[in-house]
Amino acid sequence: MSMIPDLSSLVLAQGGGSWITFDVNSFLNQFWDNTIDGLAYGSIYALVALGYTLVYGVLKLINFAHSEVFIYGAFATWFTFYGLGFRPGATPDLPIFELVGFLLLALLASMAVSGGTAVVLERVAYRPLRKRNAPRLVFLITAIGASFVLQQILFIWRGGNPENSIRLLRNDEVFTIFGGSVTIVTIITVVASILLMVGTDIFVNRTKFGRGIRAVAQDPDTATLMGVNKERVITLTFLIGGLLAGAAALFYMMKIPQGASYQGGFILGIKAFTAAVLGGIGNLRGALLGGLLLGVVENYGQSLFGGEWRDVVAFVLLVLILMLRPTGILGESLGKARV
Amino acid sequence: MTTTTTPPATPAKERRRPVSEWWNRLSRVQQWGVLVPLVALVYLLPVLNPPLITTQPGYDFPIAMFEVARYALVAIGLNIVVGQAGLLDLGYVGFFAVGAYVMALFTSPDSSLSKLPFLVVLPIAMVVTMIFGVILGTPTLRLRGDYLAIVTLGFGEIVRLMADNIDPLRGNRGFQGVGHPPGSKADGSPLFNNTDGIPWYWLCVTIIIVILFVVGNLERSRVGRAWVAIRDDEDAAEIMGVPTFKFKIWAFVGGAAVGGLSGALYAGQLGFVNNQKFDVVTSMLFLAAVILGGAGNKVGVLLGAIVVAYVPLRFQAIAEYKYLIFGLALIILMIFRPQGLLGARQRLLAYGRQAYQRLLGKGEQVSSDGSLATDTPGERA
Amino acid sequence: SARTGSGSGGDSGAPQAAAPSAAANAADPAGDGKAQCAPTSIAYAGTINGANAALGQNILKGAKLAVDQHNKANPGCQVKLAEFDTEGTPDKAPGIVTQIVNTPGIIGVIGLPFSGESKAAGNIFNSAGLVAVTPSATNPSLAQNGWKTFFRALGNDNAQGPAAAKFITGDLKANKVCVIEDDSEYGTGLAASTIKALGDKASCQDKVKTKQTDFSAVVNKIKGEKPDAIFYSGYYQEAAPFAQQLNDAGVKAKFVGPDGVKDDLFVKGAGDAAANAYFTCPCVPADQFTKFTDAYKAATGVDPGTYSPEAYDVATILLKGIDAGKKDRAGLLDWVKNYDGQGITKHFKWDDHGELASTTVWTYKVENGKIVRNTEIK
Amino acid sequence: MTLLELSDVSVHYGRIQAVSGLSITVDEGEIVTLIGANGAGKSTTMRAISGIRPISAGSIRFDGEDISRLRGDLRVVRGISQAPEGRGIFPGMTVLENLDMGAYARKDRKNLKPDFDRVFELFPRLAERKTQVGGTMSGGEQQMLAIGRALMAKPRLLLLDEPSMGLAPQFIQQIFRIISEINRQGTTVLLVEQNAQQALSRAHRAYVLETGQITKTGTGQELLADTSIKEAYLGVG
Amino acid sequence: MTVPGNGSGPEVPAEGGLVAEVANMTAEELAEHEAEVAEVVAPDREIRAEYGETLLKVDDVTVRFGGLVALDSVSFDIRRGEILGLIGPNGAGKTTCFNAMTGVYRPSSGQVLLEGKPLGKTSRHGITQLGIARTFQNIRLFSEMTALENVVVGTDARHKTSLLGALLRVPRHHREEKQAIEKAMALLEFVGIADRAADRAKNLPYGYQRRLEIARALATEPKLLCLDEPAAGFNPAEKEELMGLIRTIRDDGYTVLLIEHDMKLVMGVTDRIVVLEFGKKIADGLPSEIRENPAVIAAYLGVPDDDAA
Ligand SMILES: Nc1ncnc2c1ncn2[C@@H]1O[C@H](COP(=O)(O)OP(=O)(O)OP(=O)(O)O)[C@@H](O)[C@H]1O
Ligand SMILES: Nc1ncnc2c1ncn2[C@@H]1O[C@H](COP(=O)(O)OP(=O)(O)OP(=O)(O)O)[C@@H](O)[C@H]1O
Ligand SMILES: [Mg+2]
Ligand SMILES: [Mg+2]
Repeated sequence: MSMIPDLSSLVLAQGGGSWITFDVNSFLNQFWDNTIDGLAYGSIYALVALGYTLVYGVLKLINFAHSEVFIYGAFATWFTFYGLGFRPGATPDLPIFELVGFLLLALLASMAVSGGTAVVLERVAYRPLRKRNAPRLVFLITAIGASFVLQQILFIWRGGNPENSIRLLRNDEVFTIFGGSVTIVTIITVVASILLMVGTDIFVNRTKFGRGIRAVAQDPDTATLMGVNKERVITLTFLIGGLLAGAAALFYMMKIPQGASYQGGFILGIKAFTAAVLGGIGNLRGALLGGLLLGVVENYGQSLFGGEWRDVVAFVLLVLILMLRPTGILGESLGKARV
Repeated sequence: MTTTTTPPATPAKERRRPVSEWWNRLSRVQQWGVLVPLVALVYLLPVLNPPLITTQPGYDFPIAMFEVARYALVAIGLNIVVGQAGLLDLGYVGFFAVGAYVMALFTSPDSSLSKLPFLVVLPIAMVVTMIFGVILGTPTLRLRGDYLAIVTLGFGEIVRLMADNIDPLRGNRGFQGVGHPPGSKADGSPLFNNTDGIPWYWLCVTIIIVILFVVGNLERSRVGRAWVAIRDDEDAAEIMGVPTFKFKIWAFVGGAAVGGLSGALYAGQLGFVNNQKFDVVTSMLFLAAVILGGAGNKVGVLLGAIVVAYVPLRFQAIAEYKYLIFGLALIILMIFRPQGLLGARQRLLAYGRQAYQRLLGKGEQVSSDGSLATDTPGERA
Repeated sequence: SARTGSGSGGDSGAPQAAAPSAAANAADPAGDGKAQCAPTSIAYAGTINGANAALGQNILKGAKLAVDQHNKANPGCQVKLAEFDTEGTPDKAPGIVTQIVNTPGIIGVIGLPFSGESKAAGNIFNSAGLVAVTPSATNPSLAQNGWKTFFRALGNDNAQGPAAAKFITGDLKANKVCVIEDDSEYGTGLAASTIKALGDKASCQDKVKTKQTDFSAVVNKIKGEKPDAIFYSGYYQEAAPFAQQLNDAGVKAKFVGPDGVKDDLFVKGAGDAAANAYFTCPCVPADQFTKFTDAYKAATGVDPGTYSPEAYDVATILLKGIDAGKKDRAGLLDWVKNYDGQGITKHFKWDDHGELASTTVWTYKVENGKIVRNTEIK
Repeated sequence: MTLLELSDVSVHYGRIQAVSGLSITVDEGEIVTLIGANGAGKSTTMRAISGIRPISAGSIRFDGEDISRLRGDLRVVRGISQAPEGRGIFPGMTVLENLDMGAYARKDRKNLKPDFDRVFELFPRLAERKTQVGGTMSGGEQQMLAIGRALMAKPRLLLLDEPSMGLAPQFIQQIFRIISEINRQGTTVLLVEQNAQQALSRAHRAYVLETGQITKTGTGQELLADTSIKEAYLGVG
Repeated sequence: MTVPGNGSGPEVPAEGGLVAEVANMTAEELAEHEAEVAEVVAPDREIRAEYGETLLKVDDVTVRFGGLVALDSVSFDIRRGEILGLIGPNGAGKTTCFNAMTGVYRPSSGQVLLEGKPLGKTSRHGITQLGIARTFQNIRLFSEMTALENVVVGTDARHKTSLLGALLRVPRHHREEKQAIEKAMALLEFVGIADRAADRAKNLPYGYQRRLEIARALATEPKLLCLDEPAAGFNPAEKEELMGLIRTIRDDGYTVLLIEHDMKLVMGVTDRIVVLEFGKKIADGLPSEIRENPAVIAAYLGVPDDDAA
């Protein structure tokens, strides 16, 4: 399609010049490493993206404060480790039994904190607006305000430095696929994420509650007429999004133990949101697909063009896909709106 | 069977807008009578440096006022896109950046391009940004709603990342010595410099007034009505004969031009441009100004811009807490004024006042604001 | 050399070699305790709650420590440290700096920390004749603007790059070096000079972003390149996870970072990977000024961070000027211009451009979770 | 016995008062019709009963219980179901899913098959289009779906806001037959209709609503015979 | 009617304005006023087809949605000056036919010709400018605009002022604005909702919204006006009024295509009727013929119910 005369493609067209160089060799050499790593990171994107997608599905709200919901989970993980007596520095050698127990504990804490944050956010910031029938964009601004507040609370409390790395588990290679190394954290992340996502998918698509979500999303008033408790559906939606973000936060902290920083959720949040849109916002499976795709393509882009182009690749991918599929990969088609 | 009069269950809140009603009742002449002294006061503000309002001792007041005015200008531009045409643009800062870079490239000694005077570059910056508006708009305006939002966000980021990565744009090193308008003080030093906010403020306020007139003219014309129609129901607008794509592009391009203009002013006042401050957060703050003031209401967005730009500067002296205060302010203001500081209401007819007067014996709109009592009867499939 | 007694630092390869005796006679903000002055202000201008707020806090706390020590010791001369938050961005700086120069009581400034904001606002200090000593901005071109008020309390990027290259190829005997830079002005400038000095031994390059946390693609690339050493040109915030991820991926190359990385937070953040790390820094080893470190920790509860000692030194120089009777901007500017004395981090004497007359680059490594002195690069 | 009772109910939209001091009762087992011109406040009344529009004065009692402040969804659980004006189809759900939503609040969700079958029998078109997405159906098809969905709730009180709107003539007759039929089976019906002729002839009692107030009430037959009603609403003046 | 604020007539009209004045007019004044209104409403424009000639031709049009054939080789003509009824059971394809005519859907095969020229790929707004206007079965007004503004958007379809003209306030802009408002006011009076001209569309009652849709469509000065169930939600008395209105519209020189399920209205107002069933045309003729057509009775009209008088 020649419909993409955007800035990036112009520049890419000059590829080989001094601004940008292609490193095909490194791309091919590290293809499998990048793919596997991309999948791990993509799973984290996907879990966070689910929170965006769920809330968007119900309220048509881009919940910009979701990145903070996520980072609160990361802090919860860190504090759990800290509370268990671990300190920054070298990784301890734990018996497997203890290790699993501690990680599960951290998972619980992280999910609880993120879920709680999401619900409080909904109660304090969004519900009053709904009561007053505020226009949709107003929620967006409140979300931005809430994002500031949540960040600043962390900043004032913990300062600007990220919390120092504490980790319980070395990220060792377990086996290789086509020469790409698969590490223990990658395995845990991908497997657990997929389980969580399948669970969420079943919950939302197969249960009565899930139908409630869809009904509120499509027509809140009529949903009430069907006996759906709108407020509870909305609260639950935020809760689920928060829980998933909390789980994502633990995996993230296992991968990047320095991740607990007051602004640390921001970029990841933007990426996860991008992933949600890529897949078709409001669509759960789309979020999964979008997250994985973004994680992998970013890595490819970086090894092909160099690190500075990583984010450009992510956004160009987004633009390209939306040009071809205006409602994302799995998004519903626009033609459905009847005249 | 007992029938007690229960107190009203969640009473529909009475919403009065005494100020706007009072304003609407005034005749044009009376309105001018209020406006002129008000505008004079606005011009004098940085000179008066009123206590309480002043941002000192944290921040130089005239420069703060210029920043506020610059935000106001941006908000007016973005309001065309978001408030009037209803196109959610989260990457508006991209246009702002383009304006700033064009100014830097043509005036800074750090750039290898030939140098031009500030006043020549100003329109060039606008035109280049408009071209960017077309480039962005043509492929993306097919997208609806929030898909457009995220693509614009992506574009804004791409513009910023280009500034990072493309060597001639000098990334973080930036461009020093960006040009400024001509004129010099008694001692021969330039009138427009980066320590004196007053001339810049006056320049910016003047531009704002001109743009307000221009936008007002558009609003009360076929163009403004087309924008609002597109915002309300794009399909219906198209079928009622509105060339929606064309008007959407116009909105984009118009918004872009104003964004570029403010970017160029920004570059001129700072005298320095690098890749910072063109990020998503800045875009969000621009948007916050528009929504906070009342999307679609051009006076409202001025107020919104004042809040967004001014609050952090006002609390500059308590640096640790200013963004917390700012965030809380956003949330609280939105909860108390969900329709924006001034509600969204445009006048879309050039002779609307007379028409309603003649038809109904009262000027303009009579029904209460719908945003608090929405129950749209006609459903949309 | 103008430097007092620092010469015969460490024998290369002999860690913890004889300490340079320099810091022993470093200037002390407390002075003799007899200073008399009218109430005077100096200012910190830089990020407090904005981009890289942590770095700003490091500087602010270092400066505050000096001022507090001074005021406590000198009841007859109370100096106020005014704080101004530029948020580290060029757009806020001119408004702030204008405010500072318009505040009559302020006669000297510690700042601005970043090169971008310095470029945007340096001329304002200059036209007001207000001395501004930056504890951290290392972009070489800052000194080339003809500003009479600009001083830099550390070497610029051009000094450290070649030294780092020398260390990597010499002491570490690396033949293949990957240079990874972040997108900060500091990172890109330093990387450029390092790569130039490394010549064809710089066999691979890549870039990362500030605040990036996932480095898998770079790590994979480096894994493929199999370098002997990696030079990371940036700050510890990204360096720590980067080093850790490299280590996890089994990359055993030496990890070398500049002063922006040389921070206890890096050691803590990088975990297991820290053991493999080296640093270069145009700064005197911290074991020279344990007194400062202890005082800092006592006052703030945390260890000093990057640039805290520099800020302490800068504040000390300004305070000494005030103690010496300088009570206006012209006087203090003159004082700094002609200053010649030892600080805890280095010897301070500036040339006409505001650059240090000479800088020595030291190397450091990690031992038992602590950064310790390694060698002086000659 | 009285099933539904509105006393002195007022409803506002912002500053506009759409319903003022309205009092109506519906007895168990009745069909009650509400007629009135455009904008009289009929739909507003229906919304108030279902709780999607708060009332600003007065009270609503259902089955002896004051439900004025009860959440809308709980009113459904109590047994009030509505096919709203404008149909309120969930546009992204299929016909089956839409119908299933109708039974959302039912306790006996285990066995819905007979109810589905009944709806499909009433509206064969829906049976043909089980998997068509609601938003793409024609106006009349959507209306059938909305009525079918309300029936799925098996309510005690069924509120129908202009059920005949957009339906072809043969279906209009059928709809009214269905209304009588389910009423005979024990469902109380409150009906808003523009097709006053049909509605009045089927209703036990009726109210006439003008600018938010009741101006007339009587049995269906009485009102059918009333000349002023004939003139204003039956178009035979 | 006078141009608003243009001197003639009281500068500040009495409380209640024109609407109140009209309410107080004598029969004679009223007739005169109505004539004035009708004058403004009736557009003066070139139509190539003569009265009684084919204005629009639906030629073998098929529309498919996936496997569903919503319109199956349908052909019929609309002649200038007539009111053509389009009826059929629910889901027969009537609205789809409108959509195919106004460019919302492209026919899978076949074509629609206006004044002999195929519409082909003409854009939707282009089709409106060529002279087909419509209302929507599911009301689609510009909800945040006032009623008056909604109608003015309709008139804009005939306006030439563009961005620059509006920016510089060129004389044409002034002229068009004045004419547009005058026309819109007249149209609101014409359809009988002038008393709520200043209300936001979304706050109007259903019936008013339907009339506003008609006014907005008329404002585009169509050659062919397509009404999709305009009487839905009207009571019989109001339907009667609407019938009068549709006739007046026709008498003002418009051609009307009408979808409606109310047989009394359809039989009372149309000149000719086309019947669809399952996407196919099953009959085409005068109302009296259609009423007796057994196929139509079977498919659509049904046998009158006994207990409904
Ligand atoms: N969302 C709303 N906002 C403001 N006013 C409204 C709203 N909905 C209805 N109204 C007003 O309330 C009054 C009653 O409206 P309602 O819809 O109840 O009338 P109705 O009797 O159902 O009319 P119709 O026969 O046209 O459906 C009308 O004057 C209408 O303008
Ligand atoms: N976008 C679409 N996708 C799938 N099916 C569609 C779509 N649009 C219409 N249909 C189907 O095509 C058929 C014709 O629909 P249409 O809306 O034209 O009917 P209609 O004659 O207007 O009926 P009504 O009188 O009920 O309004 C219907 O069965 C409808 O379900
Ligand atoms: Mg109604
Ligand atoms: Mg239809």
